[in-house]
Amino acid sequence: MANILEVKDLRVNFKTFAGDVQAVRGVTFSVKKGEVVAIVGESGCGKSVTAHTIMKLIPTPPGKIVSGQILFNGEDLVPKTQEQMAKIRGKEIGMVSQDPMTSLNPTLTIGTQLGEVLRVHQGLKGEAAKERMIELLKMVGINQPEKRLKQYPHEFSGGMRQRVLIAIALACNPQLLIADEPTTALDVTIQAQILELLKELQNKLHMSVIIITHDLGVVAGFSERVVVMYAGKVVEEGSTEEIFYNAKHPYTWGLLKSVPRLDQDRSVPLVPITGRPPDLINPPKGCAFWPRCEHAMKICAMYEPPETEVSPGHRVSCWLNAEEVKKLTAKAVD
Amino acid sequence: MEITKELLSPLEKSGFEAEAIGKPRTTYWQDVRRNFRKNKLAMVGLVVIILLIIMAAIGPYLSGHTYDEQNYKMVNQPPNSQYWFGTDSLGRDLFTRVWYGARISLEVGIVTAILVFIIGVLYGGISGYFGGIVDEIMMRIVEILSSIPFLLWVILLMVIMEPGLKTIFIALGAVYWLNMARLVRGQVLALKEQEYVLAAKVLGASPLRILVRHIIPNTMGPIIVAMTLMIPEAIFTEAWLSFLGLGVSAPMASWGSLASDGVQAITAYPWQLFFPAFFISITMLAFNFVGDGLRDALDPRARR
Amino acid sequence: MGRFLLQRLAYILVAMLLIITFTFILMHVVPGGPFASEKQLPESVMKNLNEKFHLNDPLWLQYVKYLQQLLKGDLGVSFKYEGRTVNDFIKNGFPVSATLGAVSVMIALIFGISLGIISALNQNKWQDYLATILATIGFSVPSFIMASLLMYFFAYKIKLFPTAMWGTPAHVVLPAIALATLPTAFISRIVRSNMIEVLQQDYIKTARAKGMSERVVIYKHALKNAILPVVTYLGPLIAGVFTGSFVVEKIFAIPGIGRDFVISIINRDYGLILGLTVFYAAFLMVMNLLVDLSYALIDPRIKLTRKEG
Amino acid sequence: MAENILVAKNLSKYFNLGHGQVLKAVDRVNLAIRKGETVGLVGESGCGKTTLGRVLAGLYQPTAGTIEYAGQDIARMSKKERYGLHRKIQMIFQDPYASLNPRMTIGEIIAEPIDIHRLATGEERNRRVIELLELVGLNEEHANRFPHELSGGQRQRIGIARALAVKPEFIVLDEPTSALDVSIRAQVINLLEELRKQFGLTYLFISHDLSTVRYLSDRIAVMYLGRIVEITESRRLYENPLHPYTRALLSAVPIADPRIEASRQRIILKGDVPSPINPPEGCRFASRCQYADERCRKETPELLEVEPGHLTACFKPGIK
Amino acid sequence: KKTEENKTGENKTPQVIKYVLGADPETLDPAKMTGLPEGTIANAIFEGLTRYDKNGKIAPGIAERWEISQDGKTYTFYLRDAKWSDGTPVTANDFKYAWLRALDPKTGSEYAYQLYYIKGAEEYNSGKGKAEDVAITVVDDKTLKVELKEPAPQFLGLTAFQTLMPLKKEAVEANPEFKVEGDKKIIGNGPFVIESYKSKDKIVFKKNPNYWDAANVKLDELQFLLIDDAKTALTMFENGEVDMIDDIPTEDMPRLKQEGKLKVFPQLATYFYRFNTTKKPFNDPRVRKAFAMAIDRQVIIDTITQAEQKPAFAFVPYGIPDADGKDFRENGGNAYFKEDVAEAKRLLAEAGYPDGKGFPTVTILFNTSEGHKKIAEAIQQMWKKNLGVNVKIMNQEWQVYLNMEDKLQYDIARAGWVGDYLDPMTFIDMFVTNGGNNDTGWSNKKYDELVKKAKSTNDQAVRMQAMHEAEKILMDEMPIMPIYFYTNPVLMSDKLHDVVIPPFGVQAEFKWAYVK
Ligand SMILES: Nc1ncnc2c1ncn2[C@@H]1O[C@H](COP(=O)(O)OP(=O)(O)OP(=O)(O)O)[C@@H](O)[C@H]1O
Ligand SMILES: Nc1ncnc2c1ncn2[C@@H]1O[C@H](COP(=O)(O)OP(=O)(O)OP(=O)(O)O)[C@@H](O)[C@H]1O
Ligand SMILES: [Mg+2]
Ligand SMILES: [Mg+2]
Repeated sequence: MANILEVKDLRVNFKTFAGDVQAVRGVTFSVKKGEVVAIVGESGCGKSVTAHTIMKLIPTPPGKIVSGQILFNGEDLVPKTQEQMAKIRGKEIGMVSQDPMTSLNPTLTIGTQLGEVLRVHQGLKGEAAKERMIELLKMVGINQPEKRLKQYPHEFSGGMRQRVLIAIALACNPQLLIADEPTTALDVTIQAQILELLKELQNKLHMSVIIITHDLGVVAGFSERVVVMYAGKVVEEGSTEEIFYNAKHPYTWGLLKSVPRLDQDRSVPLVPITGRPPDLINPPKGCAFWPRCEHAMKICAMYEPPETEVSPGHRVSCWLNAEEVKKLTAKAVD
Repeated sequence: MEITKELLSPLEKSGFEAEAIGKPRTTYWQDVRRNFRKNKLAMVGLVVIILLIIMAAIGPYLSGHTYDEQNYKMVNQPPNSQYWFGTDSLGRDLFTRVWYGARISLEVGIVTAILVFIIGVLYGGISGYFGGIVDEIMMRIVEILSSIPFLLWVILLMVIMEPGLKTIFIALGAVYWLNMARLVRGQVLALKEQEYVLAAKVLGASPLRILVRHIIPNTMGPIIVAMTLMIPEAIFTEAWLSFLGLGVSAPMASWGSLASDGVQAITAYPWQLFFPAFFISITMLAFNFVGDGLRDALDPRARR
Repeated sequence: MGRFLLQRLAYILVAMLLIITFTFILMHVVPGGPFASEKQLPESVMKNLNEKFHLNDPLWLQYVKYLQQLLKGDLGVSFKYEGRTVNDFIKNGFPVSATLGAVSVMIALIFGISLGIISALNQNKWQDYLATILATIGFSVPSFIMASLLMYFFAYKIKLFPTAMWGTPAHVVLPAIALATLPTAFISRIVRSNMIEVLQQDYIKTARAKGMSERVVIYKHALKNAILPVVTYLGPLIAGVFTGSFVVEKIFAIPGIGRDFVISIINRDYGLILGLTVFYAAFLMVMNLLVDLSYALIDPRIKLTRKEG
Repeated sequence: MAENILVAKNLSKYFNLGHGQVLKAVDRVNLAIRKGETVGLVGESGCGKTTLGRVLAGLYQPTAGTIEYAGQDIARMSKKERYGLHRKIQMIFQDPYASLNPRMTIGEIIAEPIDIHRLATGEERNRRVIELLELVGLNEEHANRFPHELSGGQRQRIGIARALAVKPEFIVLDEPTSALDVSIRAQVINLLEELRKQFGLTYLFISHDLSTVRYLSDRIAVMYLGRIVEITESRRLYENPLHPYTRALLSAVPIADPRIEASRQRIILKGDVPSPINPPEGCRFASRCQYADERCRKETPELLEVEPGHLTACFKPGIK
Repeated sequence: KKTEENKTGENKTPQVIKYVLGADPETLDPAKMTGLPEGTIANAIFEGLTRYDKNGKIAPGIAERWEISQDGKTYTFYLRDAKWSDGTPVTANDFKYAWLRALDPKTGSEYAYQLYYIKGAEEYNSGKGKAEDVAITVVDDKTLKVELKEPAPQFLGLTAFQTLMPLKKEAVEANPEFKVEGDKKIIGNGPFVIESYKSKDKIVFKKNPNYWDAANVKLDELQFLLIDDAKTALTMFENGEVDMIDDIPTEDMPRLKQEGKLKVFPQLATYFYRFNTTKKPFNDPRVRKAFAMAIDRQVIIDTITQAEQKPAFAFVPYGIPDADGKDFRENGGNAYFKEDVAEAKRLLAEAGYPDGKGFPTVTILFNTSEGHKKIAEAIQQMWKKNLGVNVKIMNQEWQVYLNMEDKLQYDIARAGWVGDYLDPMTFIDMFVTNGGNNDTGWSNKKYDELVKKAKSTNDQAVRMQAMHEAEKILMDEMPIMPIYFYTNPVLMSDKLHDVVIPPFGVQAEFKWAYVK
C-alpha cells in the first residue's frame, strides 16, 4: 500500500531566550493510505509539534523547521508557502485538536465556523452549504442540526463540540486526519462515543488517521500501528500488537507498566519511570532516555543508539537491541 | 565508532540525581532581578529614571542660578551658554526650574501611584474577595463617587486643607483610586477561584492572609501597567491643581505647570514648552518600560 | 432580559438620588454663591436675588423642591445665565459635544485598533516598538498641549484647518484629534495585548487548520474577540468624551457642554451644577448599560443575568 | 469493621444562579467513610464530585444535610470552630499548575500551614519544611525553587506535602493525578499509598480514571448528576456492577491491551449528561438508560442496600 | 435694497466687523447685566438718555437735552423723536418702566443700586417702600423728570449705563427672558439689532434702520464672537478670521508691539494690593508703606503686563476730569509716595523689623490667573531682595478668594477696581469705614468725613477738593498699595476705523465704526 505521508528526519527548533528548544530531533515515520497510526509518549516529547509541523502550523518565529521532509502524497510540504498550505489544510488534511472547549471560536456560530471551510475549499454557499452542513452534523451524531447551526459553542457540551470539530475536520473529505489527543479532555463515556465515531468514519471514508494520545488504552483499541516518541525522537515503532506484546524499548516498557493492570491491587506498587523527561534545550548526549533507564549502559550515555528493525515494520532505537552489532564489533576488537 | 565491552557495562548513575533540575539554584528575587536585567528596554528605562532622580537632586545646583532668582534683563531668553534651557518670562533659569520641577513631579507621580495602589488594592481587594452583596455595594459606591464633579471636591479640599503636596496627594488619590479599585476587583474576582486560593482556605488561612499573600501578588501585572499609565496623568493633574491653588505654591513649579505655562508661549518661546514636555515624555516612556519589564519579571509564568 | 433592564433602571434611579444628594451637599459646603462678585452688592439687592432663587429657604427644603421638580423632568434653571434652563444648555451644547465626541471615538477606534493590530502582528519588531512609543506619547501628552500644538501647526503654520469655532466639518478635525489622542493610545494597548493573547488561543489554531487565510483568521476570528475589552472601555469613554472636554472646547472655542460643567462650578451656579451632574451621571449609567447590552451581542457567552460593576 | 470517621447525611449543595435557576450540584447524598479506608468517587464531568469534595473539606457551606466528623456536626460550624478542623481535613487539588501560588517559593508554600496554625517557628519551622519535602521524595534543595521550575509530578508532591504539614486525618483528593503524565502518575499514586499506610490516613479519592480508582480504593462510589447511584467494595463493583450507568462507565474504560480491547463489548451511551439545572423528576439516569420505564421517569430511586455492603439507587438493579 | 447700496458704490468692502467679545454674556436683559461684555452688547442695541461720544464726553442720546436744578437734585430730560427697532416711538414711559423694573425686588437686578441715587429707589428695592414713591415722573411722552436724594453729578453719566436703558414694556412682557431664538427678538433702540445669537459661538448684529441716528451708522453687520481663550483669539486674528481682539496673551505682547500692531487705550481701573490692617504686621502703616515703596512697578509693567500700563503712586486712575476740566490725576499728581528701598528699610526697622528680622511670614492671596501669579512672584522676589522678608504666595479659586478677602482671612490680597462712572467717587468711596468693598479693615474718621462732604454738595470744586484730600489720607495710611493703572491693549485690523475704545462701561463702541 502506498504511503500517504512520509516524514523524514524532521527537525524543529524553537527559539527561546534560554536557548533553542529542539522540540523535534529527527523524526521519521510514515502513514499508509487508510491506516490508523498512534503517536504516544510523555507530555512534551514533541507529539503536537510534529503534528503541527505536518500542517505547517507552528508559529514562525519562534519555531523553525531545521531540516527534513514531509512528503504528502509524494509532495514535499516543507518548502510550501502559507498560502499554498492553506489550500491543503482543511481540505486534504484535517485536524482535530485536544481541547474542544477552547478550539471553537466563542463569538461565531457553529454554522459560520463550519460553513467557511465549505466555502473556502469547495465554494459551497447558501442552501448547498447548509445542506452539506446538516449532513455533516448528522454524520457526527448531532441531533436537530438545523437549529444547532445557529447556536454558539457555549451552548454545546464538550462532547458535542468535539463532534463539531470532527465535522469541521472531515467537511472536505480529507485524505488524512490528524487527531491530537481528541478525547483527553472528555469523559470516558463520551470518549467511547467519540472514538467509536472516529473509527466508524475512518472506515466509511477510507482516510488515514494519525491519533496522538497519552492513553495506551485508547491506542490498544483504536490504532493499527504505534509510534512511540521520547524527547523529540521516535524510539520505537511497530504494529499495535508488537508494541503491546513484544516491546523492545525500555521506555515503552515503562509506559506499559505504569498503568495498573486489571488484576493489580495496591499491595503491589506500580512501576513508574523515575525522573522526568530531559530538557530539550540541552538534550543529553547519547540516548535521551539513559538518565531514566534501568538498563542503561556506558555506551548509552555516549552514542546515540542506531535504529534496528526487530521484525518487519517493528523498528527500535536502543543499544540493548543492537545485540548483533555489539557481538560483531566485540569480536573484531578483541 | 568502536563498541567495546567496556561500553556495554551497566552505567553507574552515581551523582546523578533523578529529581535534579538542570538549572542553577536561584531565589525568587534573584530570578526576578535576572529577568529584569535581561530586559534591555526595562534597563534603559530604569537607568533613565535613576538619571532623572539624580538630576532632580543635583540639577538645581549645577547652573549657578536658583529657581526663583529673577533677572528682568534676561527674560524669555532662548537656550544659551548662561541659561542652558533658556529663561522664562520673569528671567528665571529654566534649567534650574526644570530640575526643581522634576522633584515635585516625580514625587507626585510616584507617591500618587503608591497611594492609589494602596487604597485601590485594599478597596478593590475586599470588594472582589468577599463578593456578593459587599461587592455590589462597594462597587456602586465607586460608580456613584465617579459621577460627582471632581472640581467641587477640589474646591472643598482647597478650603479645608493647606495648599501643598499633601493636599495634592489627597486630591489625586481621591480620584484615581476609583479606577484602580475597579481594576483590582476584576482581577481578584478572577483569581479568588484559583486552586491555590482554595488550598489556602482549606488550610484555614484568614481572608487577610489570602488577599495579601496569594491574591494581591498575582494581580501585580495589570496593576503595575495601570500605575505607570497613571503617572503622566497625575503629573498633569497636579499642574492643574496647582494652577487652581491646591498644590505647591509659586515660585516653585512642577513639570506640569512649566508645561502649561509653556503652552501659552508656544508661538513666541517654544523652548519653554519643549523642555518640560520632553522630560515628562521621557519619564513616561521610562516608567512604561520599567513597568512592562517588572510585570514580566515578577511573573514567573511570563517566561516560557 | 426585561428583568435585567428593570433591575438596572431601578439601580440607576437609586444611584442618581445618591449622586444628587452628594453633589447638593458638596455644592453648599463649598464657599461662595452664585451672586458673589468683586463688587459687594448691597444687602437689599442680595436679599432680592436670594429670594428670587429660593436660596433663603432651608437647605432641606431646597433639596426637596429640587427633587420634586426633577420628577417632573425639569433639570432646573441656571442661576447665573438669566432665563436659561439646564435643558437649554443641554439642548444647545450636547449635540455639539456629542458630534465632536463621536468623531473622536471613531478616530480612536480606527487608529487605536489598527495600531494595536499592527503591534500585535509584529510583536517585538520595529513596528511594535514604534507603536509603543506612539502610544506612550499619546499617554504622556495631555489634551491641552495636544490641542495647542495642533492649532499651532495645522491652523497657524500651514493653515490647513480653521483655527477654532464650530460650523463646518473642517472645524471638527483638530479638536477631534486632540480629544482622541489618549483613547487612541489606550485602545491600541488594549487591542495589542488582547490580540497577542487571542492569537495564541486554540480556536485560532483551529481556524488555521481549516485552511483559512491569514486575513480571515485575523479579522474574522481574532479581532472580534480581541476588541471585547475595548467595548467595556467604550462606556466610560463615550460618557466622558460625548459630554465634552473643558480644555479642548475652550481652546477651540467650541460651543459644547464640556465647558459648562466647569464654569457652572466656578460660578457656583447651583441650578446648572446639579442639572449637569444629573445629566452626566444618567448618561454615564445609560452608556454603561448599553455597553453591557452590546457586550452580550458581541460575545454570545455573556448572559444578561447579573449586574456588572 | 473500623468506625466511621465521616458521615454525610442528606447532604446537598445547590448553586443559586438567579432567575429561579437552581443548580443542584450535590443532591441529598448519603455517604459514610470509615477510618483508614480509601473511598473512590467516580462519575462524569460535572456530576458534582468536586463540589461534594469541597463541601466535605469545608470550602462550601452545604445547602442542606449534615456532616458528622468524628461525632461532631461540622456542617453548621462557625468559622472559628471550624479553624481547628482544617488540621484534620485536608484537600489536594486537581491541577498541579493552578494549585500552587506561582509567586511563592516551595519553602514558603509548605511553611504556610505551619505558620497559619503556629505549629513551629524559626529553625524548627525550617526543619519541618525539609522533613515534609523529604517525605514526598523531594529534598531541601527544592525549598528555594518556584512552582514553575518543577514538573507536574513534583508540583503535585508539593501539594501533598502542604496538606500533610498539618498532620491531617482525612484527605479529599480531587483528581490528584489526572493532569499528570502516565509515567509520573504512577509515582504520585505510589507516594499517596505509601503515605496512607505510614500515617493511617483516610482518603476520599475523586477521579475520572477508573483504573487508578480501582487500584487504590477499598470502596467506590459512583456519582451521576449530583447523586450517588452505586457504592460498594471496589472489586465487587468491577465484578458485579448493579447500576446500568456503572456498567456503561466500566465498559467505556479503555484497557491497555489490544487483545482484550478487540474482544470487548462496549455499551455506548447515547447523548450527554443532562444539565444539573432544575433536573428532571425521577431517576436522573433515565434519559440515557436503555432499561428506563415509566416508573424510572417519575420516581426517584433511593440508594438502597441491595446486597450486603453493596448499595445502589436503581429500580432494576443488575438488569442486563 | 442691496442693489441700491451697490449703486451708491462707495462701500465695496462689506461693512462687517468681527470682534471677539469673550465669554458668553450672562444675560441680554439690561436690568440684570453686570459685566463689561454685557454692557458692550447693551450699548449696541440700546441707547439711554445720554451716550458717550467719540471723545468720551457725555452727549445727548435719546434725550435731546436736559435741565439740572440748582441744588443738583432734579433732572429733567427732554426726549427726541426716537423709535424702537419695531418702529414704535420711544417715550418717557419706557424709561420709567425700565427703571422701576430694575428696582422691583422681584426682578432681582444686581445693579439696581445704580439707581439708588433716585429718591425712594433704595426703599422700593429693599421692600420697604412702594413703586409709586420712587421719584421718577413722566411729565409727558417726551419729558422725564427725576429727583435725587442727594446731589450726584455722576448721575448724568449713569443714564448712559445699561441699567438705566429704556425698555419697551410690551416687548419685555412678550419676551421676559430676553431670548433671541426662533421668532423671539429683542426690541431695542440702539444703533444695532441682534439678528441671531448662538451661545458660546457668536452674536450677529445688523444695523437698526429705525435708530434715530441711523445715518451715522455705517456698519451693516457686526459680529461678536464668543471665544474666551485669548491665545485662540489671537491666532484667529493673525489668520484674519477676526478683525479685532482685546484680550491679548502677555507672551505675545512684545512681538505684537514690535510689529506695531498693538494699540493701547486707557482704562479707568487700578491694580493694587490690599493689606489686612486688622492684624500684625500690617496693622502698622509704616510696614504697609515700606512694602509699597520696596517694589519696582516699572519692571512689573515692562516684563509682565507689558501693555504700557502706568505705575500707580495714587489710587484714582487717569482719565477722570477734575473740577477745572483737567485730569483729576494730573492735578493730584501721581506721586503720593516714591519707590525708595532705603526709606522702606528705614520704615521697616522703625516698625521693629530691621532688615526684615523678626518679620513673620506673610502670604499674598490672589485669585487663580497666570498674570496675577507672575506679578505676585515678582513682588515676592522684590520684597525678599529689598526688605529681606519672606513672603509666600497663595492662589485660590475665584469665589474662595472673594470669600477670604471679604472675611479678612489674608495678609496681602491682590485686587483690581474698575470705575463704574467717570468720577473719582467710584474709587474713593470704597474705603469708607465698613464700606462693602473696603475689605482691609481700615477705618479713618477724617476720610469718612471728606467722602461725606463730597457726596453732599453739588459744587464740583468742593467735591473734587475733598476727594483729593481723601486720596492723600488713603495714600498716607496705605491700607492698599497701588501697583499700576490698567490699560486696554487692542489688536485691530487696519481696515477698521472709528471703533471707539472707552475707558469704562463697555469694551468697545461700534456706532461710528466702518471698514475701509
Ligand atoms: N512555541 C513554542 N516555543 C518554545 N517551545 C515550544 C513551543 N511549542 C512547543 N515547544 C516545546 O516543544 C516541546 C514539544 O512540545 P509538544 O507540544 O509537541 O509536546 P507534546 O508531546 O504534544 O506534549 P503534550 O502531551 O503535553 O501535548 C516541548 O518541550 C515544548 O516546550
Ligand atoms: N461555584 C459554582 N457556582 C455555580 N455552579 C457551580 C459552581 N461550582 C460548580 N458548579 C456546577 O456544579 C456542577 C458540579 O460541578 P463539579 O465541579 O462538582 O463537578 P465534577 O464532578 O467535579 O466535574 P469534573 O469532573 O469536571 O471536575 C457543575 O454543573 C458545575 O457547573
Ligand atoms: Mg500536545
Ligand atoms: Mg471536578
